[in-house]
Amino acid sequence: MKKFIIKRLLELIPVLFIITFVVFVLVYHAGDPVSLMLPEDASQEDREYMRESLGLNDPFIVQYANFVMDITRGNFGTSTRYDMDALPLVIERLPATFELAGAAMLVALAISIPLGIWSANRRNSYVDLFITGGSVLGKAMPNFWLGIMLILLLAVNYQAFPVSGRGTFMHLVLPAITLGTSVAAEMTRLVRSSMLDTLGQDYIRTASSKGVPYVKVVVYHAFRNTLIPVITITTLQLSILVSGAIITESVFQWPGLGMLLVQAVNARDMAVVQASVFIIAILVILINLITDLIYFIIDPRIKHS
Amino acid sequence: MKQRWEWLTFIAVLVFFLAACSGESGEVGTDNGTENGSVSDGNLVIAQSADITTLDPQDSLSTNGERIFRNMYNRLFARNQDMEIVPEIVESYENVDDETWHFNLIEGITFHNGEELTAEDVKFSLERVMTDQGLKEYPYFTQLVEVNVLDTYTVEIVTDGPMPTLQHVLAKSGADILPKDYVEEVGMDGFVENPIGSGPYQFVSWDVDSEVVLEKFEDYYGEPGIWDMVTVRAISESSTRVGELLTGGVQLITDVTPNEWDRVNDNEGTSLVQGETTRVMLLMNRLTEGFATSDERVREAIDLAIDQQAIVDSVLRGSGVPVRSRVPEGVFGTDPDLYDTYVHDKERAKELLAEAGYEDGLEITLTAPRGRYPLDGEVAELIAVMLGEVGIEVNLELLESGTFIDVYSENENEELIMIGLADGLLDASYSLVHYTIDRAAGQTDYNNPDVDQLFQDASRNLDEESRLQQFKEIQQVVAEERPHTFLYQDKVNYGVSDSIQFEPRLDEALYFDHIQPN
Amino acid sequence: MNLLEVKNLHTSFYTDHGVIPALTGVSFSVKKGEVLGIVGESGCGKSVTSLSILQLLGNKGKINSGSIHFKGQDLTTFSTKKMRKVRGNEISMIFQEPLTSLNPLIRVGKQIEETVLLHKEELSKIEARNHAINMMKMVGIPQAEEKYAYYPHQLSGGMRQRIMIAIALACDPELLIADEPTTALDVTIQEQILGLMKKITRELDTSIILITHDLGVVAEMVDRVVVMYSGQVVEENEVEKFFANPKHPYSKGLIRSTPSIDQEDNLESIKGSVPTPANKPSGCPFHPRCPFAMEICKSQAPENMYYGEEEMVNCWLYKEEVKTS
Amino acid sequence: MSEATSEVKKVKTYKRSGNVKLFLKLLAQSKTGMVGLFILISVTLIAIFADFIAPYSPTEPQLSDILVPPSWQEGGTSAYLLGTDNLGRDVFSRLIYGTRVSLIVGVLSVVVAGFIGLIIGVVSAYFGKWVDQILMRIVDAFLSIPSILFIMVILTIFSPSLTVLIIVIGLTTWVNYARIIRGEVLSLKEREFVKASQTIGTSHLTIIRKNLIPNVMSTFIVISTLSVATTIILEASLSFLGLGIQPPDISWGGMLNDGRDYLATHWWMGTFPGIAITITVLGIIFLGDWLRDVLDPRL
Repeated sequence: MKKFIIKRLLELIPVLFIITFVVFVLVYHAGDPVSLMLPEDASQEDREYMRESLGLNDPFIVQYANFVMDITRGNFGTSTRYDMDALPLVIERLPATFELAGAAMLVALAISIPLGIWSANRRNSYVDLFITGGSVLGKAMPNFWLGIMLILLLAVNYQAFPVSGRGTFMHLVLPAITLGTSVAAEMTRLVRSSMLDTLGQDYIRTASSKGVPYVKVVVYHAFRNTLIPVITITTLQLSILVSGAIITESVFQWPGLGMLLVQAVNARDMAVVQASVFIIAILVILINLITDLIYFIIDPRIKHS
Repeated sequence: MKQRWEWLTFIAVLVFFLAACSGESGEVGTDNGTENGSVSDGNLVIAQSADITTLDPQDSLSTNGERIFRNMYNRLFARNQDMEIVPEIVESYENVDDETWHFNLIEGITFHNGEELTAEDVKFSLERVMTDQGLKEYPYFTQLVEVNVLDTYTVEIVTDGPMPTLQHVLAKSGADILPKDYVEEVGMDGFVENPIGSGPYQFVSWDVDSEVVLEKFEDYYGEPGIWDMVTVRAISESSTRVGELLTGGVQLITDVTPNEWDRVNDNEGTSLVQGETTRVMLLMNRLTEGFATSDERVREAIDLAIDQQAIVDSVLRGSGVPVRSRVPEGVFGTDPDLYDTYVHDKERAKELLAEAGYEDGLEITLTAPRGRYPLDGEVAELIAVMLGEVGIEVNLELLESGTFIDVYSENENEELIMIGLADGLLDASYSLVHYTIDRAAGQTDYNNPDVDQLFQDASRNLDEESRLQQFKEIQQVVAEERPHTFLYQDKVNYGVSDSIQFEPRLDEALYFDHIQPN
Repeated sequence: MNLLEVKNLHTSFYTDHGVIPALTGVSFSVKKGEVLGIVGESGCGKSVTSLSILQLLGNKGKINSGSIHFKGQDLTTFSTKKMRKVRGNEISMIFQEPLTSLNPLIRVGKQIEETVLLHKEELSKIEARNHAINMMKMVGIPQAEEKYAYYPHQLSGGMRQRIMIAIALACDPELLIADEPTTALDVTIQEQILGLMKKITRELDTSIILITHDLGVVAEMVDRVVVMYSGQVVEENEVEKFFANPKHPYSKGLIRSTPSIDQEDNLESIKGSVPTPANKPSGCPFHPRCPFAMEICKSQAPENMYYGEEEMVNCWLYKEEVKTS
Repeated sequence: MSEATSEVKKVKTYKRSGNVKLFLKLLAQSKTGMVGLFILISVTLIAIFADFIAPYSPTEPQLSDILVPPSWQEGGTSAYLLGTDNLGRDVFSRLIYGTRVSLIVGVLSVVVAGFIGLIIGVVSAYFGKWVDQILMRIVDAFLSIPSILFIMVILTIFSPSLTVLIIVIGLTTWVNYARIIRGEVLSLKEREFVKASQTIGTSHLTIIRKNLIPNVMSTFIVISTLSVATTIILEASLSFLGLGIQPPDISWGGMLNDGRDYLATHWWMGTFPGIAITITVLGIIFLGDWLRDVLDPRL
């Protein structure tokens, strides 16, 4: 296991290197934050002062070399928008995003696992049709649409939840549902098909032939086997989670990484864009690693082989 | 077997717990789920469409920042509700000669850390903004040459020549007085983390992209503040902002788009308040050789083809006034003849095009932003159609704000570019500089030596009356020669809770103490 | 009295494309302590028969008519709950695939223990565990205490089938249904497992229904043979008589297609393949493949013809020989 | 049970023969597959014949008819079936024209992504060794950056026109194909017929073209189909961020985004494009799921 982790971590190095290059190339060409920082009225000289003071006039190679050197020191440059170090700006936002993503994941699990299991066990019934239909619908429905609707209905009309912002548990509910739904939609389908697969396995028949009650067959015998493919694909769902978070955070004014990123892109605040993309990439990689480790816990076949 | 399950449960619980913890510790006072309109606890919550980008008032240059800074810092001069320049921390002042001014400060003003505001602080602050090229406000302070301390409460300012706009500049954003000793002690980085001013409200916290919290400064030298705590939230999503207002989460929101007006007005306990802005939406014409718009007849045809009133009445629902000048009402130098008026004559437009040799039609490109100004994209689409009706086929290039401003500042646009220009100085010199030969070069390429001369004269003219005439004259010429085709002066729409009284200002600033609880 | 008596069993599967009859009138019985072999090609309905007895047909399969009397009680009338008490306790089952029939994520000992705990409520957890270990010893698993904590993938196929047997016999059932228990195993292991089944069931006096397509296994293990073809029983007889004198042309074909040591002549395989339940031929379902097919076979299905209580054939060829009642 | 086996058999016969009739017969048996195909064909026809179906110009504003509600609502008129938008344009006509852009973006960017992914996946698996190492590290890198991030950054450089959007989405979503195709090819490579071709000295290109690509086609078709659905939603999400297709071009995502500020007050502006997206995506997913069942790739 230790070997495995070390191997995976070593593989990271070239990956991270590729990421820095791609990100840098993009950012280098991404245009000029200066005009966005000054009003429409600013003259060319005004812009030139600003550009010089930001060190944006160096050639490509110099800038890239500086970039990589700086990154190894944890320095992603200074946010042109906030005039602060980019990395701390990004890191400060992580708790908010973790909170939202975690809650959304819980919502997604809470919705998708029972529904997926239920519809698998009632295959081709109306329940199944309804749940599968619902999950496709959830997948087909744009995220922000749901968010705005939830605000209109539950926050504005019924005033059951705060409209936006972060703070109490109540603030978390609507964004978590919004983001959770889009993940749940895909996951329900997944749990269902994985469950169907498992229910068709011989050992499920064995369990039934032993006289194990059906509910226990599903929960004790089938569920954990169902979970293994679900976990694999759930990590692939991360990108849905991230893109969903970007949009959900904007709708609910949730001060997380997604919102920072959107605003940084709009303001051409490239240091922040670089840092966020980099941090997100590392997080995705780490989560993949953690998933692999979860296999060790959940699937004895891996551990012993 | 059991152990594995316990492990998984443990991890799940841990993740959730961490998430919950970070939620509790990360924030200060976001819990503003107060009942609709209750402000009795002395708390005011305002939501604007974007956050401030810095707490350094000299490096901000934004309306959003101004709304905070006006309550935290003091300047030598300020503008009252009617945009007249009045002394703020100046007791008296004297124009010693054309280039030299003396200002006597009010005594006994203290910063939030208890230190007294003196001439040293004024010198420090103004020198910073007039010498540090990295500051966004720097370009507006280049005419100041020297700031001298005459005694503890007297400052001398020397300008590079007769400067009719000195008081405008001293009342402008960026002229804020910072505490010299404090800044020197903690450095500028330390200052922006925990800024100190001398205004009626002092800094409590800033959560980037979320909210700024200020509280009443008890030792304020003037009338003490009327709010105990003021929170200014940043909510970019328009419907969310309105939602917060409707549910009483905030008492005042800015930038309500026309489609939301009914929601705000129909709701019990909230209403819409409309205010003027200095921003004029206009089309910049390229007069550069080779572009069709270099022909004055084409420019006139474009202006005649556009029905400014229809645009304002339809899409904008009246949230604007058609104008024929860049200097809007309320700004020094405005020409009332060019306000609330427009020219529209499709037949004449067609004739002009035919005269110019385009009877078979003309194809031009219009570059316009989308999402930078209220309903900008929609307005551009309308203009494209209106021009189409007189035979000008428009190739509409709508760009996201960031891309748009790149094209604009690099002058990469073709015949027409639509943009909104505001007047930060509330003085026509700020607006009309665009028609000078130097500034127009590369952009409109407008070149009229008479206009240039008039502008140079006005900018050194200390006589208000003749200066006003010079400005009017420039505007008349520009309205006929059309380097810019003017559309309308934008309005700003606030959503206001009935629990407060609010009067909008032309400069779009907010003075918390002018917002009264009902 | 017979331990198990299946009478005129009809089972169908209900699918989107209509009803597919899998069993069309299956009857047979099992006596106490007896080993009954059910023989036939795949798709003939032998597995469906066994699943029907335990009512493990899934939500698409359904018993339409007929009865399954076990110790005098009709299992088809049992509630789900009552049926659960029967499964694994009084009737248990071993499946064909030892590799996939055990849950890969649960320790093998636990899987035995689960059955024990389900049906022997009087046992404490520790007792159940000990019982499970004893069962493992009984089916010949060395170092049973240690192997208790193994996962299925850590055991060989033969060992896994031993575990399956241990699970099946853990509650001392009266009837064991073994559905091709050795098909997936190596020949040597096959021998061991069959020997083991024989030994233990003798000890415990358990009846067995052995489902197989392997006549060698039949000859070695069973007391009586039931031959199935296309969802029905076509011949039933004691094992010696069956091999000595197979009656149904299908049985003859089966025996002829089985290699045997003392038989030198070349193997013959039955031409054609088993019809699917969905397109069953008219008349006798075997007639398209039958070398002795007559005109009547095409139009009319033969009745069961009895030579005695336990000797039956379903074929027109014997119409004259037997007087049907 | 036996029903399933017969189904499998049919599918296998289909796969061997490539029999179109059998394919259609299988399709006819699946209700959702039929529904999916029906939706897709209708949408495609609408896109092709938009000029004939749409009652009004989709771009011409009618300032006298701003924000007219749908015909069945109070204040609505039969002239505008689904109402008008904030510039007085017929929502129904815009919806019909929007079909074009949305489908084109959906399909063409999948073509771009699929092409890149297929090539990289096959090459990576077939040549193995360092080629595989390098390509897979690149895939890892791309996988760890969610594509929407990539697209957001790229679109700050190029303003999002139709072509740019197609290329950008294609360039950032190919990894999924590459990953799956690579897995398929890895197992194909060990099969006899590939080995045989190699022994008789067939050129790499021929092996890839004749032996590998045809055999990963069914997998490829299934991922592609489902990707069209995700791409249509992606375009809508980009529109939300102001980075989608820009007017005067009409896309459903763009309409939805225009309508979002009007959801509380003039629901029809944003709701109908939302429904259009949902139905189309639904149809594609139905069809894709059915294809997956029939072609049975190891996904």
